[in-house]
Amino acid sequence: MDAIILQILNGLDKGSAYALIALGLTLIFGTLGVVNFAHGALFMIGAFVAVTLQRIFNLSFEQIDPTKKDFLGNPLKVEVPYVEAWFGADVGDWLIDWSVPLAIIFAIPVMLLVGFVMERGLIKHFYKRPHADQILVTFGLAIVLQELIKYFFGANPIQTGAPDAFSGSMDFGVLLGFDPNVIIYPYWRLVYFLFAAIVIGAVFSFLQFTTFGMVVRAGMADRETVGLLGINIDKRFTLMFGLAAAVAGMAGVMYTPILAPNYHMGMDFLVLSFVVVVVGGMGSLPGAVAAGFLLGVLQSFASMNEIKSLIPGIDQVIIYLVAIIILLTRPRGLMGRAGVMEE
Amino acid sequence: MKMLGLSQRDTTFLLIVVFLTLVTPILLQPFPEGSGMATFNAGYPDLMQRFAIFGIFAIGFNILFGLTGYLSFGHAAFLGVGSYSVVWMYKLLGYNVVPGILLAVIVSALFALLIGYVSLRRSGIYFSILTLAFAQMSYNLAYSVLTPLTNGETGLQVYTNDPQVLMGENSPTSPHFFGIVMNESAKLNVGGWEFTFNNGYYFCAIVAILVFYLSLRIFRSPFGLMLRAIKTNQTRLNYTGLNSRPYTLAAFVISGMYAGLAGALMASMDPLAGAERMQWTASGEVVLMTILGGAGTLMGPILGAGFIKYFENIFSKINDNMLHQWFAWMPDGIEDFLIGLSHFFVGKSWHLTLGLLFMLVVIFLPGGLVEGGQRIAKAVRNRRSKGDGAEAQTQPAE
Amino acid sequence: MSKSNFTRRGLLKTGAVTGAGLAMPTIFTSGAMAFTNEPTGDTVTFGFNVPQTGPYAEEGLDELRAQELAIQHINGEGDGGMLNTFSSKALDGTGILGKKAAFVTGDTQTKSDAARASAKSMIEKDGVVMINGGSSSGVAVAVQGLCQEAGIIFMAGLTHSNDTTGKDRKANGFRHFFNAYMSGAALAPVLKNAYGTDRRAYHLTADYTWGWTQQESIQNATEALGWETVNNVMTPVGAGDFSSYITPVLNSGADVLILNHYGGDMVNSLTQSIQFGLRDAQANGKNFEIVVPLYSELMAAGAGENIKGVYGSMNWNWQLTDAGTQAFVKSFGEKYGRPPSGSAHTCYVQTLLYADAVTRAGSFNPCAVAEALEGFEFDGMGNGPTLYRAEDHQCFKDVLVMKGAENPTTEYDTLEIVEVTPVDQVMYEPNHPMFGGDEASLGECNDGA
Amino acid sequence: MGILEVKNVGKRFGGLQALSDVNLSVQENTVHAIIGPNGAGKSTLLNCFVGKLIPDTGSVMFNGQSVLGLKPHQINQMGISRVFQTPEIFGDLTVMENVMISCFAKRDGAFRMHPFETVAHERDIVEQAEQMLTDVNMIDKRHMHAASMSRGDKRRLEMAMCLAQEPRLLLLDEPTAGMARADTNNTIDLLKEIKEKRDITMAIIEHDMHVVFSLAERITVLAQGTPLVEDTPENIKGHPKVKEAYLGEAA
Repeated sequence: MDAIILQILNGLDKGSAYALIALGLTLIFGTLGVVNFAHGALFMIGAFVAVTLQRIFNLSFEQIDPTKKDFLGNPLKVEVPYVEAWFGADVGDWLIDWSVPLAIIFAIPVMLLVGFVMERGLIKHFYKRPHADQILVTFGLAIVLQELIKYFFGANPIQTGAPDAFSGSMDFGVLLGFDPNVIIYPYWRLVYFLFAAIVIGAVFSFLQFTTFGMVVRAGMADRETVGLLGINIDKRFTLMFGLAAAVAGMAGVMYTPILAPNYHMGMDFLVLSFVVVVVGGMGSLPGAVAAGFLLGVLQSFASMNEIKSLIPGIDQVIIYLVAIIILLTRPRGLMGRAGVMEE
Repeated sequence: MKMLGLSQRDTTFLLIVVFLTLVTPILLQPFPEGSGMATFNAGYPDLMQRFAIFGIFAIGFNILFGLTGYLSFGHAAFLGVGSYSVVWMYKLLGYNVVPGILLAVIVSALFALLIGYVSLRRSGIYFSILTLAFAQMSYNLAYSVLTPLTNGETGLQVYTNDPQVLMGENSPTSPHFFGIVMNESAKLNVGGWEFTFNNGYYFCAIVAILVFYLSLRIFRSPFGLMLRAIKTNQTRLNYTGLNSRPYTLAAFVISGMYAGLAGALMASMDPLAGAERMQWTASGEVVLMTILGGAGTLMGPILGAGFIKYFENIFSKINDNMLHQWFAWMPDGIEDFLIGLSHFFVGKSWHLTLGLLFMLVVIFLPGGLVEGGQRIAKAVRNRRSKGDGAEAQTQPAE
Repeated sequence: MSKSNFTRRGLLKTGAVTGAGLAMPTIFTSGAMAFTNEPTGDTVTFGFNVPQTGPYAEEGLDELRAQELAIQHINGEGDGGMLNTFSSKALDGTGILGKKAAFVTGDTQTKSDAARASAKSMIEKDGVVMINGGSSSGVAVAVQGLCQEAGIIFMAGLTHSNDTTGKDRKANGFRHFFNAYMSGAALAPVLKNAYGTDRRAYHLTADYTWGWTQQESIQNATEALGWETVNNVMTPVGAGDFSSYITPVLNSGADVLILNHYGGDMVNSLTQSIQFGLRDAQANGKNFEIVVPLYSELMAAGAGENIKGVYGSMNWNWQLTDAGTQAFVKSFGEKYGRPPSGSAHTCYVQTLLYADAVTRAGSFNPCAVAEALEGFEFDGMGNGPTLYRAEDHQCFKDVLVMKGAENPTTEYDTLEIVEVTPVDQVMYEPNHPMFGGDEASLGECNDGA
Repeated sequence: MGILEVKNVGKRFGGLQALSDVNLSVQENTVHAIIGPNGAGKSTLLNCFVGKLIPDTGSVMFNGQSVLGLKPHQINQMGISRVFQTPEIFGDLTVMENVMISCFAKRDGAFRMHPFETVAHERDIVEQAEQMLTDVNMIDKRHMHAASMSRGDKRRLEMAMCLAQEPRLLLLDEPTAGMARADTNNTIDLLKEIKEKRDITMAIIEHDMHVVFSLAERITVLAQGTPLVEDTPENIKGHPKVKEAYLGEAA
């Protein structure tokens, strides 16, 4: 029982990441009709906003510590972060410690800007082009973005930890009435799940309860008609792209303590997020979210030893197997609409 | 002049392709040995073989994607299956490539029939994801669980204790075609230039010409017409009494066989089959090749394949030493600046150049590289016709 | 009839000179040379084939730095590095057999296909006499096979799988790096001292050949101590999130977690294990412990402070105090401003060893070079007395057991040396069952003629 | 016995009874129009003939054979061709190729693997297609890209494609919808011409009374998913029920 609860928690956590990426991808699919192969790169850029902020807080000047030696035997230069020198050691340490959550604040404007620039500068010109062209241009962009990140940050994973307050784990089982030390779960993963729930909720409320959201939803259903009503749908779509980028970016920021960011993490998530979106059904936001959580949980269950010993290798293929089964039994995925990207 | 059931235009076209293929070892070696530009020569056997092999892969992919519009994201699976078949034949029978190639084409056809039959129940992106899922499953299993069959990460290879029942005393110990050993070459030195004429390349090139001719025939056939009709309007096709499913399935199987053949040739040139040949990045690569060159055109996919392979193999090898040599004649400051700038584009950053070129091509040449060629040809023709005062009437394609 | 034939650039260059003079086309066919890529000009070209893109790119770049340094030292530039401490004095800093050493580089992308393509282009286009480097066992085995067919020498870079000099050993291939068996053998006594003989281990293993040989080796070594193996779970390569493999560990009755992962996988699995509270946990009345059999600087940097107190093994580390290490670290550090990594050391040493073997053999013929390397014993290259065993071309030397440092002062000393396990403890028979048994054979040396 | 016999057909979509108890008989060599106000179920009914929808109840017999459960291409091969409300043509192909596809479908059936023949060498198909294009006055446009033509030409091409199959029954779904008056008249003329030249049965779904009364020999009036009356145009014009249900509404 405890094993199953643990795997459900794991699955929800994995699912949160899948759902957040798929959500943004579906917004772009659904509203703009663009196959965005650069979406994984947006997730990756988000993660590197966190890395950058951490680096900025860690920007240091050198002090020579005569008591220690460096690897060549010279007196060691000790780095002192500017933030510590400016705000005192306490505040400085706090800033460095909390750089990941703080990065969210920076990620939103940065990602909106990245999204706007991408949409205005590039994607806009591809609305009427075949999907194949969209794939080629966004894939090219994804490569360029990740190579730039590699150029400046290197290829190694960069450890970007959660604040100390969240870096431990809590005894989740006790809350559910289990014995202590049976269900231990890291705080940050619980935070991530809550964060994902809040972001998903916010995006849905935004689309549900604002006029802007209403227009966008109408645009997703029938772009031409909305255009005929004299509503400037283009401007809204630009904003929509920015929003999708921001969601992907925030997902990336918050994921850094779980997965040390590296320059190719976007590509690693790309294929998976496409599978999630399509299993959810093209053009369906609830579908994308549901598919994200479903695949996350199923993947976690497939990783259980009991199941792996029955079917070796099932954890490696479960996502694809489920995708095939769902697409064959439900022609348009879980909640897809007819006629979206079916040609 | 008409030949082999082709129109005059197509005959000329085919003859040009044959000619270019045969003189590739000379064309790709434009710079003399030892000159600073020799790095950009591509006329060495391995790369030429790759041009031909990926050309075949892309030609086959184009039959499915270019004609029917069905975008498969799983064609690398057939490439891998083809390679594994050939290496298994080496292990069991011997180094003659023929049994392996035949088996590869048959096995990949069966595999394509299975995957195609299931995946073609859906269209559009749903089809793409189904093919992707099948290929990724194949890859993940080949990498881990199916290791007894595939030798996993290391790649399937021939060991000295393999049965190789058809190996005679004097049989060659590397892949050969009835005694013609693939990795043997003849060299020609003219002035400062050297040209390598490699058996393996010519084997691949002849196969490539054959399958190019086949694809030309398919393009011009009623079958090809139906496939193009599927791309433009499947509803109308169904209401015209034609069943699109067997047509798309046939196209899928044919292109799967092309991929299997390409995989077989890879293992024929180099007796090793690795699992990553089946990974989604490999499937994506052929998609990129086809779109980059110009989907639905005859030459496009081949150009696209050559373009990507050239960058992968030539640009990745440029290192600081070479940059220093090239820019050595410049003032120091400018030299350092240029070398620093080059770091973005060559050596470890060759991906960036490729990505940028993808974007530039698709932005400025919506029809791919073929469109670039057409534009140049048109510009030349216009200028000439202006000079002559003759009318430049474009003939519609037959 | 010759068996195989690759481009002979060296000859062609001379051919080009005469050809240019006479403007006469010359046709060469197979068998025109004594062996593959016989260098006939005034330079000899090495091929450095390392990952420059993909997850191991940083490791590859560090290998490149070291190789470039080695070339300089061979050609008599710089301070000579380990040439000053090397026990063989055949190299005198004037190149190799009177030729200047040059090199070309390529990108393996950590994919067998790409690595072979890159290696082939070096052999066919650039006329290299040896290929050196790499950062994965799959790639090493693939390129080793290619060099065997082509008739040149291959010196593997970072490859830790038993197979490279086990069932996939080749007459033309040599490995300076240690292997999974050695890691297990070296770690076992240290683990015994630190954690006792009554332990229950849970393995998470990367699901590919290296992972399997690593797991098998460490399981054998720990079971010999009396440890029990509770479970061995295969994890997909590049899984990213290992949570669903980690959560069952705590309640499995195990008190040690062994992570048979490398690179990014290890960074993530270790970090996540610690997030799940494994290091702070108690099991069977003991402190729960984590072991990482194979360490590298890449992983140490990626895992950050999570490696504190975690045991692992390494081939070489810059913190060693012998003269060879100090000379190399000085030379490398002054040129690049950072200490070299373990894989950089391997590639550096291999380049020198190859050059030395050529000089001692008096020929670039791969078979002569191989003969000079086989059974070669030397010292002064950082690992103490070292043997290149003739039977399997595996190098035998002391192995380092490392631990994540509690108080690192710089980003480079996050690992500290716990023990230098003497070579005798990590020795094994060439026909050891983990290394292909009696069936494994080097085959015949191939010089391509 | 008509060539198309519809008996007791009913179709429900969720809570909406789109068709109920439809009986209809189209006689060979007549032009039969089905008219009715918006939402009367005309298109639903037509979709039941061509395999796009399967009715919940009743039967649809074509030439004595049931078409229910068959795929569109199978029904087409039985001899029913369909013209769409907005012309469905192969936009990326040339006009000639469009018509040739119909000729191939007629000659070779629903599927034939012929990858190594050459379209240009199929003499009989080329001749048939050229003849057809001559008949509809489009021979001079045969190399044009179909997508680049005017809407009227597209409609004409679609008709040519259907006629090239020599169908026994031609279904027309509002063939003049959205057309200007001049185009509508052209279409009427085209249809009349076809009717005179060939022995062909046509069933037209139409909104435009002008079209219906210029062409039809029999008219069925559909309202709320069920036929009100079936008669000759003259009688329909004066029929009180029709006036009430449809024409009255329009007037």
